[in-house]
Amino acid sequence: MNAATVPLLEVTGLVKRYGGVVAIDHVDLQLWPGTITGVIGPNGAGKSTLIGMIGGAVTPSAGVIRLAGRDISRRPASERARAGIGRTYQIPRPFLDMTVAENLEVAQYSIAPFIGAGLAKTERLNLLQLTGLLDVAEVPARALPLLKRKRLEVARALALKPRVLLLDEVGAGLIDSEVTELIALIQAVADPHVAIIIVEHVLRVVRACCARSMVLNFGKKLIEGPTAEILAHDEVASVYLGTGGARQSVQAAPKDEAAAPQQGLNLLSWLIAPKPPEAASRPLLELQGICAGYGQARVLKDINLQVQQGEAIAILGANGAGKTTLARTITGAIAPTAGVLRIAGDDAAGRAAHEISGLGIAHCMEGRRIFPTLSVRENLLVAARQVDHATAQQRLAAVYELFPILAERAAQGGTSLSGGQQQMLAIGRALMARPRLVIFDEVSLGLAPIIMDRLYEALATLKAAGMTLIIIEQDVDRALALADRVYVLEHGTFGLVGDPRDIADDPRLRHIYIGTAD
Amino acid sequence: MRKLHKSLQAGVLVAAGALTLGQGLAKADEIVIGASLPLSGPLAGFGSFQQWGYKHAVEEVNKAGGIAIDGKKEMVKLIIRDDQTNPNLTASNTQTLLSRDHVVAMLGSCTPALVNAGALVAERAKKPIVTGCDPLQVFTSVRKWKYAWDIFFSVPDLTVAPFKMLASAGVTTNKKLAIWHDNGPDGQANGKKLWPAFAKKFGYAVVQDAEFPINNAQFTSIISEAKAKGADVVLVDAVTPPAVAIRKQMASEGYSPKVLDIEKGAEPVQFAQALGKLADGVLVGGYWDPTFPYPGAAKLAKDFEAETKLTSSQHIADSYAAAQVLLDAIAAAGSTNADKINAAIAKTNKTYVVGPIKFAADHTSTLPIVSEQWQGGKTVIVWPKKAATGKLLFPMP
Amino acid sequence: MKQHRLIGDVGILAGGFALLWFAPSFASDYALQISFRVMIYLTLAESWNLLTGSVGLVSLGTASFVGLGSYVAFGLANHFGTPLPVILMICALAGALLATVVSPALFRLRGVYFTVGTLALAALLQLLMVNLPTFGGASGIFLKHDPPPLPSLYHYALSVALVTALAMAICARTRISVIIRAVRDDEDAAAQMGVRPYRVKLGAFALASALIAMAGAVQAINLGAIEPYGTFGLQWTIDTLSMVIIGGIGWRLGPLAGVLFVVALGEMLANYPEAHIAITGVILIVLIRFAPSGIVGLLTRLFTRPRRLSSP
Amino acid sequence: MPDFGTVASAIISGLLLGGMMGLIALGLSIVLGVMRLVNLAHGVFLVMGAYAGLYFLKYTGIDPLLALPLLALGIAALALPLYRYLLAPLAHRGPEAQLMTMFAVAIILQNLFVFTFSADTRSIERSYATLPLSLGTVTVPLIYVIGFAIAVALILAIHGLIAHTGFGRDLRASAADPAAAATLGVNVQRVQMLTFALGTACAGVGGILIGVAFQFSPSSGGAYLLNSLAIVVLGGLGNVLGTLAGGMILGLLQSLGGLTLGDGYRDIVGMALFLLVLVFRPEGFLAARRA
Repeated sequence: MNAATVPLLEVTGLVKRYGGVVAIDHVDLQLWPGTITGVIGPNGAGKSTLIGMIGGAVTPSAGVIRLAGRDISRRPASERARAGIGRTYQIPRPFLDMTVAENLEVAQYSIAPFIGAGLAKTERLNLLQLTGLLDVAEVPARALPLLKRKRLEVARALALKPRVLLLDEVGAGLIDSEVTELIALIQAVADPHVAIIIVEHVLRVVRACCARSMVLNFGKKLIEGPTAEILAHDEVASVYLGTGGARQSVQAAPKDEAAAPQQGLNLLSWLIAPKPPEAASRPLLELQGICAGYGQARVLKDINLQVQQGEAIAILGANGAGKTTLARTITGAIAPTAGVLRIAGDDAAGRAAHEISGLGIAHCMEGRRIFPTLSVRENLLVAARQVDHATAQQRLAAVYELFPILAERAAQGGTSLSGGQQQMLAIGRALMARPRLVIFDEVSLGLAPIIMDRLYEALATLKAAGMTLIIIEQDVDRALALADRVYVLEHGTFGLVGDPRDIADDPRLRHIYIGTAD
Repeated sequence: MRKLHKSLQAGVLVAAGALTLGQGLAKADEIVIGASLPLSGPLAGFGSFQQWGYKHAVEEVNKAGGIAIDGKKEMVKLIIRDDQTNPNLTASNTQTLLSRDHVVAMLGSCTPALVNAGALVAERAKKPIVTGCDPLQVFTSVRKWKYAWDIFFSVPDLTVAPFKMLASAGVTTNKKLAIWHDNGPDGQANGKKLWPAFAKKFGYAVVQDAEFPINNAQFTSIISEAKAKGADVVLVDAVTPPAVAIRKQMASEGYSPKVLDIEKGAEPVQFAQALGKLADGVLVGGYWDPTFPYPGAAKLAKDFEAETKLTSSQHIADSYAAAQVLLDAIAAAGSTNADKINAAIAKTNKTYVVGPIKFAADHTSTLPIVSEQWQGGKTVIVWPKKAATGKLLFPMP
Repeated sequence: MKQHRLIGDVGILAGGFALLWFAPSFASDYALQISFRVMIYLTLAESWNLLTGSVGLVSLGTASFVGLGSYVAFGLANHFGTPLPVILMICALAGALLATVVSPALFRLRGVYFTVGTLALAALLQLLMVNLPTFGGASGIFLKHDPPPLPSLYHYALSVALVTALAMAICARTRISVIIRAVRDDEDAAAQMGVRPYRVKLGAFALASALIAMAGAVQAINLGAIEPYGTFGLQWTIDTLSMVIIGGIGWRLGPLAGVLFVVALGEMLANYPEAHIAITGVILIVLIRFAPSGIVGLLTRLFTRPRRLSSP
Repeated sequence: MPDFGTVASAIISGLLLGGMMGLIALGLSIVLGVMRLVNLAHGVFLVMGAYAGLYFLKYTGIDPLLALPLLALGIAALALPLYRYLLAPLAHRGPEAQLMTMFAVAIILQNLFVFTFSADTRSIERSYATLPLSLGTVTVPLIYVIGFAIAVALILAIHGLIAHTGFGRDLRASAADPAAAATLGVNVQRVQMLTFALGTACAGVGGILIGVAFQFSPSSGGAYLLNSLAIVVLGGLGNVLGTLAGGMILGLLQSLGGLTLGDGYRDIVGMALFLLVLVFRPEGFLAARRA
């Protein structure tokens, strides 16, 4: 096999389907030694799935992956690693109870069990030096902060002496100075014999490191070419900041919900809790100095938030900024480690999820979380708690009115629906509790624009009917169009708060998302 | 590293603590004998009777002032351990009794698997063990014993009893015989070899010979086959749980042979308690009954029933007798020396509650067999005629 | 660094072994018997700890391999008069072989299904042994010749325990340890590092099974008689896992502490047979709930100053 | 070659007995499905049910099959504190801690039974339990038919409960995604507790049926636990009617195995089948094809 004529890595017609959802749709890719290729695209575009399929963690539904001409599409991950494919995880997965050095040893000893201890140590020290981990070599990985964990991911992948290096979102969640360090690291590990793929949200990394890039959207390759050209492309910008159309509507159609009356939706009151008499005096939801996280990792720091009855709040932020953790803290899935959480004046910190649900907070979860063993109708009814049959039926009718397709599919299994229909079901399900406040977490993730339109129409209708909403979104434009107030999370704190029109024009927003400011 | 060091210390501490505990507790002027018995597990039913028999014999000796050792009277201490019907535990219990509690001799467990496991340990340690509850041919097949002694029935005696009983009762059957037996040692000996041989001799046709595992619970296939073949006589070798299952399932499958003899399993009173009326008419071979004309037989049963409020069983007798044989031998030896005791056991020649006991060269002493039948919740001896306490219920109700 | 630690471990083991080797010349029979039991249980517990604590495979199949070792040993001794050291080696091979044969089935099962699968394997083997007359059926088999005397048996048990301890030292002190821990911590991430999780799990399973089979063989020779209910009995499984959980699962000294504790407890409660098992059960429940890292974990926590965060 | 009557009787008995086994296995299945717990004490709960039936009959003189709902409630009530004080505190610790705890509960209870009731073999004595039901040459025990009818009625009732009630929805939601269910207001702990109680009640009722039809002792539970595991795997986890079918298939195969190889091979057939299913179709042969 001639190295000059055969690409180091060649991907042809790669497809991945999850049930009814197509995550990767006929993607082709060729990598040559010494190149660094960027793969960008919004959340849910299929980037991590692509990395997973190349690395061997995800089995392709169709298509071929060749490494130096050899078909590796069906080889297990361990064999691919041995053949020279190193990958990092988007969320670092170091072996937590091992030291940094031991983490590297895993890779070293698995590919070369009988390597001399001295040689291994020299190689290890070189890698640690290169990745800036020398000072923490004997520290357990559990004790590392995020940046160092990301560096460890890279170091571990390099310990395999890879020919192809897959870097999955190594920049996500890092602050600017850290991103600069990261860029330096990637440039340092670049090698004329190695092909690198960088999947990245932080476009600054891509701009600095990758000569060529491709854009994924809805699992399809949207465009491929020199990075500078691609990033200048209007279509790419719209893919990132939102889905077109809506952005104009922020300016063109200011906050005049009454102007868009929803005809025929007369059952909505069955889904929206009536205003309590003392509503004016107390905020519906109040967070003071909330901190939360998982184990040692502190994700949220000193969050303050007040939501009044009838408001629509948007919470924006890049990947890993803590948006979903915030939602999970409010709904009781995780307990805050500090701070005050009040729901309509009642202390709710540390209460169980089902109790918070009982207080009138509904959560339309990221990833939809439809119960596969329940029919569409049953999925909805689960959330109608402690009400008589007639009331439940009325609420069902109201949801069906909002999303008629759900009525048609009422008897089908919940996960047999398409992605968009599942999202409608998830929204409808959250409403079935007749909540006082609903948190919509990434409802537009990975959906086609037409479906997003439909979903946001529904949200607008709810808002018009007096529902209190918190919208967690990565699609900035749509969220801005709907919100009364916008909070932008950055590294677990609110970096930017204000009126949507101001935020929309604030260059810092674009910076947080695309990183054009540098 | 520091952590490891600390936990190493901890480990040593635990070890030291563990080993200082559990040291021998025997007082100097006691004669300690031991027994490992199935007090839990499938054979617990037997174990509880044996325990009573052993304890009763020791209590009687102690009440009478103990046994003279080198001219000085000493009390006897009996240490009983539970082997949970697990031969591994019988062996380790016996080891511990010998080495930790320094017992001078052992009394046996019940059924071949457990008795043999304990006897092998005692044999190796050169300490005498007297046991019942292990059919003699099985006992002798293990090895040539030097320190183990078995007082029980002879397998061929037990096996031939139902045939002799039927012949002497003069009842008529179609002479079709079904044999069901478990795959334990005595089950196989009875079911595979002896019963078919005796059947031939007594003119029966063996229409079925089925084997099942010791703890089997389902007998539907076996029963329906025997029923289809129309056997009038059913001979079974099984322990109590399957014996109960067999009787119950025979009834529920509508199979009622004229004669049903269940060796081993139908013998303890639990069999009749679990079955109620269904037990009536079931035959079983026995080697003891309170009506036997031996010294203390009636009293033994009365003592048991007065003390425990339970119906007596023949297992109180062989265990009681085994313990008496051992205690008499210790007294005869006048010593706690194992070899002296062993020599005294060999010289045993006396009539005990189970009849005359005198050991043959292969260390066995045979108990005579009778045929018993459950009638109204009690066993009645129906054969041989001279020992009979009732009339044979025929055909089985 | 690592090599030094391994050498240190081997040194301690060699010293301990040498010391214990001469125990028969000064220890009582009782002490020897208890030590024999400790050595057998230690082998079982160390093996189970390797499987469950280090590799994360929760097995309820200990009895399968105890039984296998017992039967293979008796077969060899009775039919071929094989000397005991050779028997032990063949038993180890047989254990590893059975593990290898059943692993394609068991490793397809994740989590609780693996656990249940091993339980079913033990039940199946016991039932087969009970029913197949070739292997003595329920009556079992007797050893034709008298087993060696206690001091000699003790030396065999000690040797098997030493082999086990050496194997554990190698698993814990060499580069193998990082591979094993990687598989336990995150199988998928380990695979991305080129580790073949299947092989690692199979290796651990085969090693543990080989050691258990050897222990089973020595125990069977000690008994002189085997039958399926005892040798393939669930009691082996219960004892082993209780010991490791009580001692501290995943800790290097956990098995030792657990074995000593349970054996000592057994000796103390020997005269209260009714309560013995129930008390073990209660101890298990309490430890699982309040001290999931067992005696060793508990003592370590007590002896090390709380919250003394020694910076690296 | 056995005659037609023998074969037919064996087949029908096997199916009927399998139905009863299905009820016992169902209890194990729902607990496994909702709590991810292989309840190793399931067999002991069965024995507990049998003793409950035995002593109920002894002290009240009322047939335990007539008082089945009452006894089932009583046994279920015993499960509540077990869940509350032993299992719930371990909920966040992964399945192993709960598995081991129930293992310990099993050995404690078994010991307790030996201590309280002795290790004797018992049977709940009922005259109808020993009556045959004959049709031509085919004979099956009447109690098999009664037990089968009760088991099937209960399985159908549980199917109805799970498929058509609010509690059933909560149960299925909690089994599929406990975190999502909690966020929607389902009290997952309560659902788990009630499921555990229901599972225990299934074992208990099964135990009463076993006690009447057969015999039991403190150590009888193990065999039923293993058979139930085989049925759960055969029928597919969380599939109520599949469990009934799995039970009947196992009963049939065991009966045929007993007929051709000897009764001793019944349980071997069960275990071998269990391992084979685990190997080739870990999700179960009758796994529901849910739309």
